[in-house]
Amino acid sequence: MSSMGVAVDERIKETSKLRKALIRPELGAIVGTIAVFSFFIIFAGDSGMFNAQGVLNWSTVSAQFMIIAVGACMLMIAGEFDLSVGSMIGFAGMSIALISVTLQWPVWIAILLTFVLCTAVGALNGIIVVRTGLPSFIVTLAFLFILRGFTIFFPQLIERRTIIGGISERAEGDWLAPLFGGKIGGGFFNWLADMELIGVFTRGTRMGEPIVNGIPMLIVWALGLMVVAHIVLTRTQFGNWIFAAGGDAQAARYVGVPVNRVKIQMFMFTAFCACVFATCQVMEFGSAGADRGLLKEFEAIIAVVIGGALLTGGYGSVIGAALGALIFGVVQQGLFFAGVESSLFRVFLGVILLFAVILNTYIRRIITGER
Amino acid sequence: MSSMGVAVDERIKETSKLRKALIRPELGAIVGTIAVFSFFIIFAGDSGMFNAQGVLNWSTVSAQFMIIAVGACMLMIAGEFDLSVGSMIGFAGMSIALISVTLQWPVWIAILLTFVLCTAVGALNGIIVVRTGLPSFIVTLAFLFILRGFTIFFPQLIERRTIIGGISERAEGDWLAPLFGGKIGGGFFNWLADMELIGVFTRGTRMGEPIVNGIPMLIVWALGLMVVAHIVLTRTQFGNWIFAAGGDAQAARYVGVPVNRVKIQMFMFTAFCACVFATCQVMEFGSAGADRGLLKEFEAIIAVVIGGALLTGGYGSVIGAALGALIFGVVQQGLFFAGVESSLFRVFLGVILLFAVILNTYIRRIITGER
Amino acid sequence: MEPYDHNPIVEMRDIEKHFGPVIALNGVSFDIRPGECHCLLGDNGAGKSTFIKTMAGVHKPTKGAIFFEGRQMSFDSPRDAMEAGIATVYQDLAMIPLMSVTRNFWMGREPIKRVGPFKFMDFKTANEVTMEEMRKMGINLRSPDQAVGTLSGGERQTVAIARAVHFGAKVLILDEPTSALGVRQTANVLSTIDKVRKTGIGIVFITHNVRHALAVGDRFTVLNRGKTLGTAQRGQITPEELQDLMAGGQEMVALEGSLGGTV
Amino acid sequence: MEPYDHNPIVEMRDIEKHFGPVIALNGVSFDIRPGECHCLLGDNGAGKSTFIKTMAGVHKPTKGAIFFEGRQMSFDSPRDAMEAGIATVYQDLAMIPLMSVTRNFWMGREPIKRVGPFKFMDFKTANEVTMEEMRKMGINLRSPDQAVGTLSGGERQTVAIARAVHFGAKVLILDEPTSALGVRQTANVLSTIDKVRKTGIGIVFITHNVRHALAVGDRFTVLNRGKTLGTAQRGQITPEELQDLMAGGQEMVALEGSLGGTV
Amino acid sequence: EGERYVLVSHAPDSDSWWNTIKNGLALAGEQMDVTVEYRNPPTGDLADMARIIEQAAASAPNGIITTLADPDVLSGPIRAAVESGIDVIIINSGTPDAARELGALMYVGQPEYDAGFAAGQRAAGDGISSFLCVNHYISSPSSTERCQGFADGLGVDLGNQMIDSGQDPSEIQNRVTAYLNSNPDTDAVLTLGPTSADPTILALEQIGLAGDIYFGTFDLGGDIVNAIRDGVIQWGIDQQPFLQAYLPVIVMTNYHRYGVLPGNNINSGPGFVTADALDLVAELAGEYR
Ligand SMILES: Nc1ncnc2c1ncn2[C@@H]1O[C@H](COP(=O)(O)OP(=O)(O)OP(=O)(O)O)[C@@H](O)[C@H]1O
Ligand SMILES: Nc1ncnc2c1ncn2[C@@H]1O[C@H](COP(=O)(O)OP(=O)(O)OP(=O)(O)O)[C@@H](O)[C@H]1O
Ligand SMILES: [Mg+2]
Ligand SMILES: [Mg+2]
Repeated sequence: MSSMGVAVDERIKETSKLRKALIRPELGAIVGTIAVFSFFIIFAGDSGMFNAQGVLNWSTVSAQFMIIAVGACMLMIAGEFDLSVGSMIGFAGMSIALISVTLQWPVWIAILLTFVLCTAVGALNGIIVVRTGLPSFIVTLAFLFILRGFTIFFPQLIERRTIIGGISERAEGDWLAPLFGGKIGGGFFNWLADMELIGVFTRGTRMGEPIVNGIPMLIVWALGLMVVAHIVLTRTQFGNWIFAAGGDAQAARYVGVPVNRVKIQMFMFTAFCACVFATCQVMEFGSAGADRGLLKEFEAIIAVVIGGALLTGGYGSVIGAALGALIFGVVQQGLFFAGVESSLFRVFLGVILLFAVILNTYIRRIITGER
Repeated sequence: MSSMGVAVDERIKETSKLRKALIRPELGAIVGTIAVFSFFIIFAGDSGMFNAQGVLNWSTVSAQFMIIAVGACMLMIAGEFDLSVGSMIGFAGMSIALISVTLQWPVWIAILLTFVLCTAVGALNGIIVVRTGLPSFIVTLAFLFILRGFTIFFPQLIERRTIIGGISERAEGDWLAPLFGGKIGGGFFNWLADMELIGVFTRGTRMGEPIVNGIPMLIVWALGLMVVAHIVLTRTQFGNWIFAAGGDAQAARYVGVPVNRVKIQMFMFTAFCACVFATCQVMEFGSAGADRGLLKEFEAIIAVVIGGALLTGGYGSVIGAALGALIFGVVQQGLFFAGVESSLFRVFLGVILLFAVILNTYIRRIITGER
Repeated sequence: MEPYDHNPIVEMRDIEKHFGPVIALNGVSFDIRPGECHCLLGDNGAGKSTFIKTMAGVHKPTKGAIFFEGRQMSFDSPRDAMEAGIATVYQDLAMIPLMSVTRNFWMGREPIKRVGPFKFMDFKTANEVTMEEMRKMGINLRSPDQAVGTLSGGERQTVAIARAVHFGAKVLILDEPTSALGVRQTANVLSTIDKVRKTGIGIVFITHNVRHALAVGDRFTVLNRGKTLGTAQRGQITPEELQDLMAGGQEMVALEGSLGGTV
Repeated sequence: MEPYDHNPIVEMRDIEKHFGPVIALNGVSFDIRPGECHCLLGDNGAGKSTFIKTMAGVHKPTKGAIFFEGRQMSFDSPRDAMEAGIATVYQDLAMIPLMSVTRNFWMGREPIKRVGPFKFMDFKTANEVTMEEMRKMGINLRSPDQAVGTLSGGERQTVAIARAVHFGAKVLILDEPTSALGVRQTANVLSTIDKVRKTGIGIVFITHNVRHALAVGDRFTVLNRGKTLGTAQRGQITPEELQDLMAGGQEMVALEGSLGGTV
Repeated sequence: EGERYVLVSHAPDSDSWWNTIKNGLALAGEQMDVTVEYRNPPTGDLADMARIIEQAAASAPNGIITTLADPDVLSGPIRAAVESGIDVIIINSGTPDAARELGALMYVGQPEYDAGFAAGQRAAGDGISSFLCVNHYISSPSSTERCQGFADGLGVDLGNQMIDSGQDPSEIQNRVTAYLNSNPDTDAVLTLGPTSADPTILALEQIGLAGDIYFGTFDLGGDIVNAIRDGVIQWGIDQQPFLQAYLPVIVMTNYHRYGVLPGNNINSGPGFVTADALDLVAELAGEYR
């Protein structure tokens, strides 16, 4: 083989090192995060948004978005998306409630059964998509309706109501429930309060206790899922397959990537994330309602897209999606702290989404040399 | 040029003439329509579903779907779709209400201004999509939120409520309003009533008048839009451009099709259809509410997809979309006539959608020789 | 009557084209006269496609001038160029698989029939012409409604060429029409080029294959890294020289030796 | 040592493949021995790609048997075939533009590093090997993280070949690797084939170009409309005979005459 | 025997509160031995609801029970139903006057604005001068009327005191927290139903204001009842939806069978539920209460 001494192409102008280092899928989300925080520090800095309680407040909301965004992100990178996430959340919550309250089975069985059920529905979504070759938009739209229909129909048929409460009582003493509904780090916050680093209640029933008494498991789950998904995606063989499945399924198949399996597994993972979301919510609030999770599928997709992923698959970052969720959560809560008319929230959301994707597209073109 | 005498390829088995004649994009929808009608004639034949009043009822609902489905179909064939249709409906209605009731301008000015405003927003959607190359899913999702936000915000700011009535009074004597809110064919129905072919009111101020006293303009609009769109799509140069823009924008550009203009015009047409829908609704009911049109974008897309169009563009039929809307309307109202538990409606909808697309995919593969 | 006796139909002077940091064309001059086949050769990425896209109105040149029949022109869109008489068959085919052969054939230039104030597309004429033109090229379509997606690669290529020829172009640009074709189809395309040329149309023929170029070319321009290496007339250059020019000379000698001179 | 002295690595007997109403292959037999380059020629739609996809485990044959090193095999997926030692560079490239060169290079066969119970992808090794292999093929990457979408067509082709070679295939299938390439890149690919063959790997080389085939081929099989027209040894057949075989003979004579025998 | 009545509501499928209505309807149907059907627009779109009323009229039932969520939209179809000989009773939203004007037999329910106004007056009596209205379905007009009525009853301007909370419990919880943190001098919280009340209870517990801040709510539910018992919620406005579905069926059946009809409208609410006498309410909350 003649080494033809391919020199640097004189027809390409040089691009700087710094610029190269900065150019990553999540750059847009990083810039956005900084911008959003700067904005609120200036305009809502003294509204309590950045004291311990305020931070917990928007962290919790962001963590919620993050849990479903991580699932949606992995799935989107694998080239599909799932509009049934929101309905799945309602469905999973209702399933836990019906099994534990109506059937009076132990809560841990209810949770495990629900996880099995939901991932099975996720797998079904996936199987239909890969078998028929239909766009996932349509297939999961069908499941959006089907799951929501069942979520309303069953409790009404069985319990004659559509909000089922009483799960908190059933969950007491259960070994699995605290993994979703509990808090950790209570001691640490007590210590912080003793050191007067965080505030204590000055009135009401809990006077003297620290305002923040622990980190909800919701946040732990969000961070955990994010870290695991990020490592799987960027550091493992399976991660490479996810990118490949979304980038060009046919090409990936040709070199031996089990594309169908990967896609189905990603649908299952998305369902799993929706189920984690639902379980945390049910365990925290002690009730399941037929209207839970409405429009969550869009919120997940928005967070992922703000985070720099490509709607058509094969490109994106879990960190980006997580930052997208953070932006989403901070903006949503921040507008309340800043006292903005709340019906304008949707307008802000739309505008931010638009700006984020335009920025991301620009960044992606630079990375991939796309035209 | 040597005529090389290309013979019939011996490697292709023959397919029958009949089969070829049947294979059209709207075949699935035709089969579906027949199936749906047969079903309801059997199971709800004596429930009043097929008397004059019943027919008018599901026709009106189907006509509503049809108006937005025609717009969505043209846009989808041009390769894009619009998630902001539902919000646009709410927005347009509110705009008419605010201009005519709050500003006290004549109703015809309100209607015309609203059409201008909405098609401008449609054009904006389109311009953003073609300029940035972003997927229309994202861009129109942003407008879904932005338009809905404004629809809630403005009336609340100005009128301190989210529902604005009193348009009927303002519309009396207006020359343009009856084009949207009126009815035609009254004489014919009077005659039918005289012949005792349809029922009459038995009490009240309208005693003796026929219960069905005309065909709402809504239905006229639906049929008119369908016919015009169908002719434009299948019989004109512009129609060919629409197919080309959705089939392969780059290829179309190369041979001189003004793809960007076509796409923007289709976004405007979709907005126009949404506006027709909203105006008919406002003129019929006399009020505008901030919650009008919720989820209508999905219903439009579902009707179009049931009608055999391809989500990715370049393939579909207006007749198919109209039949999809008919199926949708008949099923929705028919389930009520048949007395089915209403929460199961969504389950049915999801299942029908799934079956319809699988059938359509099969048909399309045969037509296009796709693999 | 030799083609270079005429005035050029299209003349491109010192064309430059930059895409962001990429300089795709760096001063290329080129002309095409009636009845000649002017071959454009060059390595991958030399800028051939970019160059003819500039000629066809797809790209606007960053610098340089285009003269059409002596007058300076600037095409705003492929449509403008087509209307002036420059037809192009693109490397990436420009066919839409889901659409019928007729619709593809006429795309962008649909025949119009007036009914009162309305303009409709005249499908009857369109279908007849399509079938006829395809038959002339040696392809019997099952029906003009057949989707292009059901045709083979060679058949699609033929549709594209038939379309360009039919629209009575003054200049016909073919971007690597033979690269994906078999021997028989290639021969067919080459003989089509020969025939079209004889009707007085100027042809720009892009190829990697020196032999295909020599089979039909009157003049040969070689591009290299966005620049012309010069234009030669038929007879003034041997196949070996052309080969060397395209590949940059020396390295080829070594390779050819080891492979028996058959590349 | 002539290649046909060995036992074949892969032998395909009477392969048929139907796609619904289309009969793409209608009984094709073929074998490939170590160290030989077996060229598969034929017109568009003759079934070449379909045939090698059957060999590579993408399609299952409708009828017929595949023997790998003497034992009858049936590959369920491209992965099975790859693991047995059949590497393929597809006509449609099988590269994913949005992914980095390294990720593409290793796709489906990622190197694994164990950390405790966990298995990670070993990026350090992967990057080094990729850079090294690309350098061997004469391409200096800016960085292994570069997206494949930023490479030129020739460079992408090279990545695909380098990948196949690297994974130590026993049989390397190349589906029209040269059709989109310029002279220089073509020479490069042909000399790569020559070099790989000498290491004892059997190569299946698909092309439309008789000259490219003759430059490196040891045996030549011509497909026509899903059937073999026979297999010839190097030296037993002249370029003209091969040309005729591919195009179906007579018609070519007429064309060649009118174009000066240069096709 | 075997009369058929159709109840048409304006609530989306997912709205839990209407469940009580469904149950009341079913019970009345069983007791009176008549066929009852419940229908609603799946997304809560009132224009769709108008079609459903038309549909119900076309199926020729003996009577229609419906809400009057927006008189402009619904009066046409309702009047047409009345005039084609079908008896109509208006429930839930609307006013007695509007019902009479449409030719309906009667009105059973609780006018939203008035209920809000009464609640506002009660709160004013308890010394409240500022409040937070947690609106979880802001796009529906009756929700705004409740908040507006409350503000007017208090004699203050509504202004920014109403927030669009969305329907997700965590978001509601955190938005309430955020609002109360940045507006610490808020005297009272008003929620519009279980969807917003349940997370608000948690929010108040979280920030230690449970039992400390004045808290009233519309519409009962399981958690609300418990909170009333625990003293976190001062009062719940019970419009007794059960009666809104149950009574019309009874009234109409008797009217159709025996021609008897009560001479007046029935106000099913507002009834203020406080910590006294909660046990039965607690047991049946969400089902019949
Ligand atoms: N739109 C674009 N943006 C950026 N770079 C481009 C664009 N179009 C072409 N290029 C670059 O310009 C150079 C010339 O490309 P071009 O397609 O004209 O080559 P070519 O001679 O046609 O090659 P081939 O023989 O492979 O078709 C290449 O380096 C290519 O990557
Ligand atoms: N999946 C499929 N479904 C239906 N027909 C197919 C399929 N794949 C290939 N064919 C048909 O089989 C025949 C052989 O195709 P194939 O791609 O193998 O030809 P080829 O020899 O590789 O041609 P080329 O030289 O153009 O690449 C063609 O008629 C093609 O249309
Ligand atoms: Mg090119
Ligand atoms: Mg092939």
